[in-house]
Amino acid sequence: MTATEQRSGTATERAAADTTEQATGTSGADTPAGLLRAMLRIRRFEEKCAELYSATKIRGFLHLCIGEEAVAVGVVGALAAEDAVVSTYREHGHALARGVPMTAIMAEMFGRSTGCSGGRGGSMHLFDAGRRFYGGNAIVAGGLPVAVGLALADHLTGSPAVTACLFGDGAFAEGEWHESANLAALWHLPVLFCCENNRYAMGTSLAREHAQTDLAARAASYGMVSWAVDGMDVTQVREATTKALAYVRDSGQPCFLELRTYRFRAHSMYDPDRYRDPAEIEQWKRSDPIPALTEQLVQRGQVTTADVEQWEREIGQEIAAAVAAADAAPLEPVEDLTRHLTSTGPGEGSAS
Amino acid sequence: MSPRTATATHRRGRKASAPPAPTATATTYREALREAHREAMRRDPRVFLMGEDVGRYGGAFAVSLGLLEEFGEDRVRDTPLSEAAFTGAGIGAAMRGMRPVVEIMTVNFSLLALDQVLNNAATLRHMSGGQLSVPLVIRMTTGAGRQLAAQHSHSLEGWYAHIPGLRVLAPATLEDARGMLWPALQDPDPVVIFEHGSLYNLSGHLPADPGPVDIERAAVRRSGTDVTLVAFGGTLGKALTAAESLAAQGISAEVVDLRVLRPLDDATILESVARTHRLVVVDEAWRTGSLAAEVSARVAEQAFFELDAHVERVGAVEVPVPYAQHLEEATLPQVPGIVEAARRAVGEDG
Amino acid sequence: MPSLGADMDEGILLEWLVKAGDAVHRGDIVAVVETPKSAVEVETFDDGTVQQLLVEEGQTVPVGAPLAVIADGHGAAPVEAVPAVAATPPVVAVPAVHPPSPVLRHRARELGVDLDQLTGTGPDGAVTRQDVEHAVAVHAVDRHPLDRHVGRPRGRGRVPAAAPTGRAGRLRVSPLARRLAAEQGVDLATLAGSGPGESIRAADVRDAAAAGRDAAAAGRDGRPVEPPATTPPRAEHAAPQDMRTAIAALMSRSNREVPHYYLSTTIDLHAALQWMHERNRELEIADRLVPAALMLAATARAARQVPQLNGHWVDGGFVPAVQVRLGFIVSLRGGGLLVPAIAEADSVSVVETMARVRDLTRRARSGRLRASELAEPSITVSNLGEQGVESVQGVIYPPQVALVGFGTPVERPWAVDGLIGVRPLVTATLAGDHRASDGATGARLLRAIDALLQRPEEL
Amino acid sequence: MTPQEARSMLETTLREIVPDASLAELGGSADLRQELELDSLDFVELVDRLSKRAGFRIEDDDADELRTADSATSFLVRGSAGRS
Repeated sequence: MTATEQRSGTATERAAADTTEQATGTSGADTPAGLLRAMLRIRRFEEKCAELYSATKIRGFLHLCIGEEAVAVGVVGALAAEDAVVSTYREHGHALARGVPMTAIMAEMFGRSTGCSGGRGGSMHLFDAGRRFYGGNAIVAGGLPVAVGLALADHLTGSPAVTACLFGDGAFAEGEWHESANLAALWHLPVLFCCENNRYAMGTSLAREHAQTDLAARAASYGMVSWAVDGMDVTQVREATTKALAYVRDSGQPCFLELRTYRFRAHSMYDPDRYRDPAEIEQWKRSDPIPALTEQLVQRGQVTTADVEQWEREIGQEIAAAVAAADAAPLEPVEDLTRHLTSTGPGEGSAS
Repeated sequence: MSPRTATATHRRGRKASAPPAPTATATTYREALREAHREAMRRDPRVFLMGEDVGRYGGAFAVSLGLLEEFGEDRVRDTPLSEAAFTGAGIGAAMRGMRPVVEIMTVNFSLLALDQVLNNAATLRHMSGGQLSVPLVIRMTTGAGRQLAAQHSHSLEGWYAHIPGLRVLAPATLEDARGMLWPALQDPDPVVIFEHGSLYNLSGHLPADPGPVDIERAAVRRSGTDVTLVAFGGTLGKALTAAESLAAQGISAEVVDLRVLRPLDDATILESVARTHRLVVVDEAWRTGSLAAEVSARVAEQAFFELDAHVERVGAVEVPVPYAQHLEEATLPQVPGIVEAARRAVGEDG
Repeated sequence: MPSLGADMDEGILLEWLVKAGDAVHRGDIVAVVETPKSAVEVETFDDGTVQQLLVEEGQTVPVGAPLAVIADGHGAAPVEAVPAVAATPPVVAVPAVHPPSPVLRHRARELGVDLDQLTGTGPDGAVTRQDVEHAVAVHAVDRHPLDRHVGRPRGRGRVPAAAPTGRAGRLRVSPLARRLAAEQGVDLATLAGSGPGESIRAADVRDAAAAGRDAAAAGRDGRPVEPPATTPPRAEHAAPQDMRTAIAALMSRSNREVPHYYLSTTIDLHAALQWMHERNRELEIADRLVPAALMLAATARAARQVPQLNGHWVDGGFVPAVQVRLGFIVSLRGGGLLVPAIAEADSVSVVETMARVRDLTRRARSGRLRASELAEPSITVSNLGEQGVESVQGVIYPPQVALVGFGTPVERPWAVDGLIGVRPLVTATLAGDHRASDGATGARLLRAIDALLQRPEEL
Repeated sequence: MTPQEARSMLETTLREIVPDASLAELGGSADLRQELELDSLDFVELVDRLSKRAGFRIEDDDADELRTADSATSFLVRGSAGRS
C-alpha cells in the first residue's frame, strides 16, 4: 500500500483513520529500508509539530524526540501485536512506531474529538488501548509500576506477551524505578525495561544526576540481564530488542536495555537550552541515525536517493493530510466534558 | 511570643494596589520571587535552594535564573528527579538548623514527596514531643489554565491545607511573591508556598525594598458592600475582574484574597460576610472536599445569621483537567461564572 | 511571533539574525525572542527570501503576529513567514478600536464564534480569548444544561417550572432575614419573599419593618414596634467572645493596613458648657443635652468643612462621602461596642443630635439597631472621655480615614486674654489615615471643631 | 422621704439603668459614674427617673449632688423635704 493510496478517502472519523498504513504496524518495516523510512516519518512528523506549536495549533507542553528516532523504531517496532507499551511524555515516536495512526495523533494534539485520546490528553497523553499502547505518562517514572502490573497480569494468565516500558535517564533516579525493578525481578515478570538515556533529565546532565552513570550496571544489580546499546543506530537497537524480547519470553524474567541516545532539540519548546554546549549538540548530530543509515544503505545499494525522495513526498502528503484532517475535525462538545470520568458516568455505556 | 507573629508589626496590607511610588521598579511575579530568594540567601547563610533544575537550567519556571552564578553550587543545588529524597533531605537539613528552600517543580510531582511532607515535615515536632523543629520552606507550581492536561494541572492546595503542622501560603500578587519567603523562612515550622503557573508573567511595580508581608492574614483586595468574593492564587485575578464587571452592573463586590490557606484567617472572612451578607467562594480545585468547602463550612458555622443567601461556590468541574482548550476553559472557574454566582447571591439572577 | 510555551502571550523581538533580501531555509534561526523566561531562538519553517521585516528589534508583539514576510522565490504571492497562523485566510474586519489578535480571530473562526457579537471584558472593552471561549461554553450550556453532571447550580435562583409554587410547608428564610425579623418584631409568615424560590431575604424584612414603623407613626398610639418579649435583647444575646473577635480582627486590620498619624489639641469648653446649661434649664430632663452632643455636632460640621477626612479609602484611593454620616462609639454593657451612625449629621441641630444619640444608644444596647444605622459611617467619634481619661488615641475604622477622640472635660488653669482662669478643657485628638491626608489637613479639622465649640449657639 | 426610702429609690433606679449592677457592694462614698460606668446619657436618664420618682425637678447644676450614693440619698431627702 502506498502513502498516496492510504490518503485517498482520508476522513475525519477515527474509524477511517484506523485504515491508514500504520495500522498495519510493523509490516514491511523490518528491512533496513523499512527502519529508515519509519525514522524519517517520525522526524518529519515532529518537525511539523514544532511548526504547529509555534503557530499555536498545538498547545500545552510539546516534547520532541528528534534525534532519538532509532530507539522508537528499533524498540517499539520489534514488539509483537500482543505485547504492551508503556511510554513517557516524549512519546510521539513510540506511538507512531506502534502503529497509532498519524491522523489520530495529530488530531489529539489539536485537541479534537477524533484524537487518539478524544482531545483530552494532548501531546503528553497519547493512548491506544486497542494497540496495547498504554499511554504517555507525564509523571517521570510514573509508568514503571503500571508496566509491572500489566506484566503481572500476563504472567498470571499465562499470556506470552511482554510489556515494554520506556523511560528516561531522569526516571532512573526516582524511587518508582527502583521499586519496580526490584518487584519485576523478584516476581519474575515479563517486563522489558527500556531506558532511553539521552543524557539529560530536562536540564540536568547525567553526571549531575547520577553518582554512577553506568545505568546498565546498576540495573544488573537487581539480578536482571542488562545491556547497554548504541541508541543512535537503529539496526543495533532492533537487534538488541529482538534478543531481549526472546530472552524475556523464554525465561519469564525481566530484562533491561540502556539505549544511549541524544535529543537534538531542547527539552520542550520553551526550553532555551542553556545547559548544553552547542559543540556537544553538533557532535551528537554527526551520529544522527537518519543520514548515517541513509548513506550506508545507498552505498550498499539497498536504497536509492530516488526512494528517499519518494518517501519524503509520501510522508509529506501523509502529514499534510493528518494536519488537514485534524484542522477540520470537530471539537468534543462541552456538554460531554465529564464523560469518561467513571465507567458509570454520563455518556458511558455499560461498565467494561 | 510565637515567632509566627514576628511580621505582624508590618503595616503593608494594601500597597500593591496603590499607584507606584516614585522609587518603585517594574517587575514580574517571577522576578519578585527571584529577588525574595536573593534577599534571603544574602541575609541568612543557612538558607539554600534545592530542587530539580533550579541551578543550571535556571528553574523550570525560571524563578532561580542567575542564582547559581551568584551563590554557587552549595547553595543552589540541582537535584536528581527524586522528589521524596530531596524533600526528605530538606527536612533533615532543617532539623539540623539549616533553612532550606525546596522547590518541587509542580504540585503533581509533589505527590511523590507527599509521604515526606505529611509523615515527617508536618509531624516530627508533635511526634517527638516538641523536641524537633522543621523550619523548611517548600515551593511549588500549581494550577491549570495552560493546556497541560490531566497530569500537570492539579490544584491540590486544599490537600496540603488539610495537614496540621504546615503553614500553607498562596501568593497571588507581586507583593506577596516578593514578601512571603522571608517570613516563611522565619517560621520554625514547615511552610508550603504555592505559585500558580499563570501568575509568573504577572507584571507591575514594587518598591525597591518592599519588606515582608503578613503571613497570618487574608487580604481584602477590593472593598464592597453587596457580596464577598473569596479567592486565592490563580483565581484572585478572575475574582477581581468579576468584581469590576459586577460594579458596572451596580453590584458592589468585596474581594478577599485568602493567601494564607492554613491556618485560615477566619476573622477577615467573617468580617467581610458580616458586611455583605453574601458569599461566593472561588476555587480552582475540585469542589468536593475543597478549600471552598472549608470556607463555606466555616461561614455557615460562625456567621450563619449573617447570611442572606445561599453560599455560592465556583469551582472546577470534577474531571481530570482535559487538554483541549475549550474543555479546559469549561472545566475551570471563569469570570462569567463568578459574575453569575454573585448575581444569584444578591438575588439578581433572572 | 511563535508560541514558545504554554503561558506565553507575547514576546519581545530582541534581535534579527536575517535582513531583507536574505535567503532562508526551513529550520534556520532567523531571530531571537525575549520571553518572560529567557531569550529563545526562533526558527523559520519556510524556504524563501526575506522580503520584509515587519517588527523592529525591541518591539513587543503578541503571539501570532507576523514577524516578517518571506517570498517563496517562485514569484508567488509573499507568505507571511514565521507563524503558520498568518497563512490562514483573511478575516472579516472587526470593530477598529481594539482589533482582536490574529490568534483570537483564528480561534473565534475555529469555534464558529462571531466576534462582532461579543462584548469584550478585556482592557477598554477588548475582546479576550476568554470571551470567545465563554461564548462557546454558554452556547453549549444553553443547549445542554450542565447542572447535574458539572455541578454548576445554574438552575438555582429561578423557580423551576416543576417546583411547587405555593407556600405549603416550611418558610424559606435566609438566616440574616430570620435574625432581623426576630430583632425587629416582624412576623415572617406575613411576608412575601423576593428571593430565589420566593425565599424571604433581609431586604423583605427591612421593608416590612419600615412599613410597620410608618404605620405606627401614622397611628395615634405612637407605640413603637417592640420585639416579642421572648426575644432577648441582641446585645446581651450576642456572645461577647464573637464580638471581641470581630473587633480584634477589625482593629488588627486597621493597625496593619492603615498608616496612622495623630494630632491633638486642647479646647476650651467654657462657652459651650455655659450655653448647654442655659439650654438645659429650658428642656425637659429627658431631653437634656450632654457635652458629647455638642462635640458630635461640632465634629459633623467640621467634617463638612474638611471633606478630605470625611469618606473612605477604597481600592487605593480616597473617595469622599456625599454626606456626613457621623459614627459614634457605644460601649455595651458586658463588653463589646457598636458604632451607629447619625445620617446627615452636619445638618441637624444640637438638640436633634442629642435625640438621635439617645435613641441610637438605647437601641444599640437593646440590640434593636437597624442595619442601615450601622452602615459605614464617613467619620467616627470616640468619646471614651466619658470613662474619665484625658485623651483618646483611637484606631481608625477602615475604610474610614479619620477618627476623632474626645477626652474627659476637666477644669484646669487656662490663660484667656492674658489672664489665668479655671476653665473646663477637653483634649480633642485626630487619628488620620496618612494615605488619604496629611497632618496639615488634620490640623484644619481640629481647628474647625475648636472654632465651632466657641460659638455653640451657631451649632 | 426617709434616708432608707431615698436609698431604696436610688437603687431601684440604678438597677433599671444598669441591670447587672451589684449595688450591695457599692460603697456609700464611691463615685457612681465611675463605679457603675455610667456615661453622660445614663446619667441624664438617672436624673430624669429620679426627678419623676421624687417629684421634683433636679437641675443640671445639681449634678454634683448625685456623685455618690450617700450624697444622692441625702440630696433626695433634702429635695423632697424642701418641696413638701
